Amino acid sequence: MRYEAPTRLEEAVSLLAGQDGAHVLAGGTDLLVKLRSEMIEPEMIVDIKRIEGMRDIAAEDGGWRIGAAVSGAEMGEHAGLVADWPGVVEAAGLIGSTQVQGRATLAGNLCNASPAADSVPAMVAAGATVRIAGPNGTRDMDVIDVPHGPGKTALERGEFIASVWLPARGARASDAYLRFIPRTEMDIAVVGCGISLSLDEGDRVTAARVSLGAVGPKVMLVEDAAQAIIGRVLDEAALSDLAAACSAAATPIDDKRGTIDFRKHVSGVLARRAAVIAAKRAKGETA
Amino acid sequence: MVEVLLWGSLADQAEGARKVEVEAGTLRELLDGLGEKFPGLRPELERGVSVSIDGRVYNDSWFQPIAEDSEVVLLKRLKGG
Amino acid sequence: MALDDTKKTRDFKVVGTRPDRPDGIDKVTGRARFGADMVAPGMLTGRILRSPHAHARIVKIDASKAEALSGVKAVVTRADFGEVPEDVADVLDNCMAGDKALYDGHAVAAVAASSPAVARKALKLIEVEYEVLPHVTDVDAAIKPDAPVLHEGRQQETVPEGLSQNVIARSEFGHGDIEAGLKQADRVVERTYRTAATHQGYIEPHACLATMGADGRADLWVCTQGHYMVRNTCAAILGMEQGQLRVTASEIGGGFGGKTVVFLEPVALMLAKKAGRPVKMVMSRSEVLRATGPTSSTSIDVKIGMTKDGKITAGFAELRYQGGAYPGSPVDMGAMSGFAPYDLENVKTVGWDVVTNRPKAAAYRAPGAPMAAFAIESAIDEAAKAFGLDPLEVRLMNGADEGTKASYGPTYPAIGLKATLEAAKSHPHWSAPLGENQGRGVACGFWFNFGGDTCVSLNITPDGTVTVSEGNPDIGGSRASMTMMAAEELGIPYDQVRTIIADTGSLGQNEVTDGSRVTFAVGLATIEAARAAKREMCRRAAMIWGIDDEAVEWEDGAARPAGPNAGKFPPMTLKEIAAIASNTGGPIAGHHEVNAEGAGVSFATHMVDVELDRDTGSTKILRYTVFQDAGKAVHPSYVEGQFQGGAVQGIGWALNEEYIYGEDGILQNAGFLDYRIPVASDLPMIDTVILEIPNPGHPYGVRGVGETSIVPPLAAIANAVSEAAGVRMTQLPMSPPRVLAAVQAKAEG
Amino acid sequence: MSQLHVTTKINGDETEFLCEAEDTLLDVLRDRLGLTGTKEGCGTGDCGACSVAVDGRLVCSCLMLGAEAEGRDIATIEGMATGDQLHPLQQKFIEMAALQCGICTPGILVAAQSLLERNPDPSEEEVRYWLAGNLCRCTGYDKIIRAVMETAADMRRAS
Repeated sequence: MRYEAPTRLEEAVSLLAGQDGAHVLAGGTDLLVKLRSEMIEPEMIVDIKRIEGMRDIAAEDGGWRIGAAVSGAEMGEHAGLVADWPGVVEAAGLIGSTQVQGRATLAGNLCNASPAADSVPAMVAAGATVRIAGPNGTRDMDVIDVPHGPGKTALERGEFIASVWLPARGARASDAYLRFIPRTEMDIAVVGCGISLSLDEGDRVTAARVSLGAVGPKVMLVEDAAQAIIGRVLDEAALSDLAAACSAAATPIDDKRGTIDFRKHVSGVLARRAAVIAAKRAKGETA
Repeated sequence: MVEVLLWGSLADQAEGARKVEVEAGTLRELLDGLGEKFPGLRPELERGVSVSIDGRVYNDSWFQPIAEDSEVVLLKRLKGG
Repeated sequence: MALDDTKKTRDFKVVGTRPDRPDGIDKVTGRARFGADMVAPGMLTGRILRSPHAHARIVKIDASKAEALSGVKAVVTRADFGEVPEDVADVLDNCMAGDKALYDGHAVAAVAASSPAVARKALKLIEVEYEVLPHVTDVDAAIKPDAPVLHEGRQQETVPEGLSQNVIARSEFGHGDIEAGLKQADRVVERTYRTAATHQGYIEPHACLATMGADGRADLWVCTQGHYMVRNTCAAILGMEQGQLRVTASEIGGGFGGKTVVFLEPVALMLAKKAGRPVKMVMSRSEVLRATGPTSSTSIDVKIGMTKDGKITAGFAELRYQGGAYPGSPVDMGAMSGFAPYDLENVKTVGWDVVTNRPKAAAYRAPGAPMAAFAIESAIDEAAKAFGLDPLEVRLMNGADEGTKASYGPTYPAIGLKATLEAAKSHPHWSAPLGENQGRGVACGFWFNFGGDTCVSLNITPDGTVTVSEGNPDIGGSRASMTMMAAEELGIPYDQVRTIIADTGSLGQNEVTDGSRVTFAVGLATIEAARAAKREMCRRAAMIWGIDDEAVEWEDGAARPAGPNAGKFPPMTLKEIAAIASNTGGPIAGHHEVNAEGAGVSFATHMVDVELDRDTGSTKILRYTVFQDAGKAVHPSYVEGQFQGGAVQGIGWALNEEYIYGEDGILQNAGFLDYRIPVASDLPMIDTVILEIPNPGHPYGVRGVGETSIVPPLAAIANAVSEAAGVRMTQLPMSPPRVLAAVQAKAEG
Repeated sequence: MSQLHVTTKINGDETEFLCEAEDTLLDVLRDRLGLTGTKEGCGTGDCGACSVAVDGRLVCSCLMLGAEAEGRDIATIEGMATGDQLHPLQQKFIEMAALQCGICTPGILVAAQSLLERNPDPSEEEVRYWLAGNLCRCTGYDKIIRAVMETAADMRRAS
């Protein structure tokens, strides 16, 4: 196995394109586990952390561009990002331990293509896009289109995610992400739910995106759930409709982490709770 | 004679008696005596037992004295963690 | 000479204080050497190939390709081991499979290679032909007559006909007449309880470093709870003389019973023998979970009869424990201990030892007892609450005391159960208010505690400091306790004594660090060794003073003339006597070798508050208090630590930990990600109350404390969750999906 | 196999080593540099026994390649004390019996130090969540949490 740490984007692309079994190393918190358990046996590891811009968080078009090697801990320390997208930051902050936070990245979490990835429902709810570098230059893609199923992504040979872009956050708008795990830390999500919403002056929901993780082969955007609350004040009836829409949309499996019934029910529970938090934040209340 | 209390299922191997009597002044004599008098007990004795004598548990001390009026209870061999 | 042998009224100077532990600096600086931290010149890496099947006949193993790989120095399979004595036959089979692989992860071959990478590659080149057989991992399924059979001909004479060969043994304990007792009851609670298998979860994986010369002499460095056990077992398996194998215990990174048996060690020695080079083996975490000892999963029927004023008229339990692939589950310990806290006229337990296609169960902290206590203490709680009775009062009313005939036979001497219950009743925790969706549970627990073979050698150095050599790995601060007891007995400061763990060449046989025996038994031997040294020092002083030995007594670290005719000599301190030891006959030492009998049983009561999230079934532990009898707490901080650690392992067992097998018999959660032991943020502080009811069998009154603390938590938490949920939880772990389903089922009526 | 040459700083000392591309930083520390104070409990980032600080950031050394250490500044348990002067956390852990077997202790100390550098006055909840990635099976965490809190209080008083 070779280890390469290019300093230029093009160099990384050509290394990745030129070698079968080349894997990208950003935070490494998934890659090294797979490497060690011999789930993968790469010919080459391309460490992208030394490429310019990969560790930067920069304002762009009213939103934020986050380099592919920015760790969850670094995101949590960025006041502007936290103010605009607290849900995305807290989702990234839920990945693993403090130690894992020092390394794990949004891009890595996304490319691992686990349906239970914590940051992905939050990014999907946020309407985030990624910028993909590859042999044919760069292209942008919606986050939700990146995973194709457990362990599979839309990336072509030679391509890697260079950055994630979170759009501009309007007034009276915010987001939240909640997950359910058996312990208080250190577990993979049994259910995850991200909600991003905007409110008018009368606290009526004007726009919403609701996403679920760990209840299907990939993270899903639940249109019905958004429709259930758009145009409404988040009262008990609206929240019940939101919860029902999420429970109905969930298509989970029984496995060692949870049952179908449990996951469907908890999808609704988390949606309801996350919506309340996001709304409070949108109103400028602390939550 | 020393009176020995057997655990429930062990009685099945000792002609159904929960309390048996053997001539013994020490733990070794007790175990030997039990095996001789009740051959059905031998497999369990060979697998190893613990013996409570007046509330204290003994595993191996052959020459631990046993008085005529001692309370003697056969126990499954204790295993700890 | 007169030795102070008082127990209850003794005024301790060192015992009962909280000095810094002697290995503290090594352990906070990273200097302490654990199992995987040792190296040897020319060392090879050993690795094990494991069965991917739950049950399979091993038709053929072809290691020729592996042996041909550059860097491979030895390959070992079962064929390398000869016939072994019957008492280690299962041990060897568990370390290296014979005709059959009996569980997912069972070792089938091993290699020693020049690097980890080569070893990994070599394992892939070993070709094993398996004939896959039907498997069974569930205890109730394994009992059925048509279940796949693991072993033929292992069933004991105690098992009635008509059951599967997987049922190895049946035992029955108790006294009185259950049916008559049940007739006297105003209410009978009858339920079946189930617990999942849990792992000891020590953070340090098994590791060892073996060296064997062409002359047959061997050395082994190993993390274990008992290096003498490792020596004896490995010597038997390899056909060596015990004296030719020297085993040194590393620092041990947790054991909890799981390091009381061998897994890698005989294989490492065989690899070292074949390769002619030192071989180091370290398990991965997944190997630890797949192939080392978890405890039993269980299925337990309980019947409790109670009168309306709370008197238990009958207690019955039938316990089925699967112990993995070989006979020897801890069911007897469960059957003997479950009702031990109570004074019952009619009590009976029946235990069934069952084998399944899982790793062989190893001891886990009070082996067998927590599951039985979970079932029985849950049923008692349910009966008490059905009558609206206070669960502590019911336990006090029925509680065992001095003179009670225990459910397992003997009559108790002085015991501490009621002291723990009284302490619980008067503690502010018991009367603190509870909020919505909160519940409080209590439960009692019992453990036997052991003694066993023990050696201590205590040496006086020329400058008058003291070294203590003992043969039990220090798993949680026992060197501090031994140092304290030696200092106490000699009347010298704590920092004048240093305790080390000797290798197997330096002391006689020592029983494993298990059964909560060390502070009791090694402490006893340490005290006796110190007394022997004192006798000798008194004799030396008598020589110098020209008086009779009997006219000298030891007090406050010095020999003093005593009695009317002894004369007036100034006391001679230990240092003064030590300085002239060469002039008075030579070096001074004391030693004591004993099969320590007389361990005192111990009891605990635990109290826990939980809060339930009714929408997700998630349980939060809000408050936890442990009340336990320690006999005498030698180093109270480490006694508290044992209480707290046991309680938290119990919390894990109650709420989240479980071995999950798929339909294919493969372990689904062989890692710390999905084998979920409690993390710091799951827990509150764990309050402790130490009771001291002296054990008459120990000079200072010490009882073992390590194991009892894991016995009550499962039931205490189940009782609390059941109260909060409004529905009785009978299956562990009480994971969120299980609790949510119970709450929803109750709501739907 | 050609080995990689890496230059880094470990506990303040310039250090060079050769490693295989697949070697983790943990492998390098333990097997190539003899720094066995950093422990391996799982190899998957789930137990925290291998915690070290890289450029001041707490990480699991089992989840980082040795090759990534090029040009970085790495702090391990072996560098925590200054000469024979223990770090206040180390001292407090001994005094308060915050360890039993001691296998998790180096990782917990490194993690706790990283917390106190960022937050000199953490709440109990903050300490518990910060240390959630450091498994301890012996203590039930009680004495560990107390020791970290008390050290923080002592250090605030001293500064």
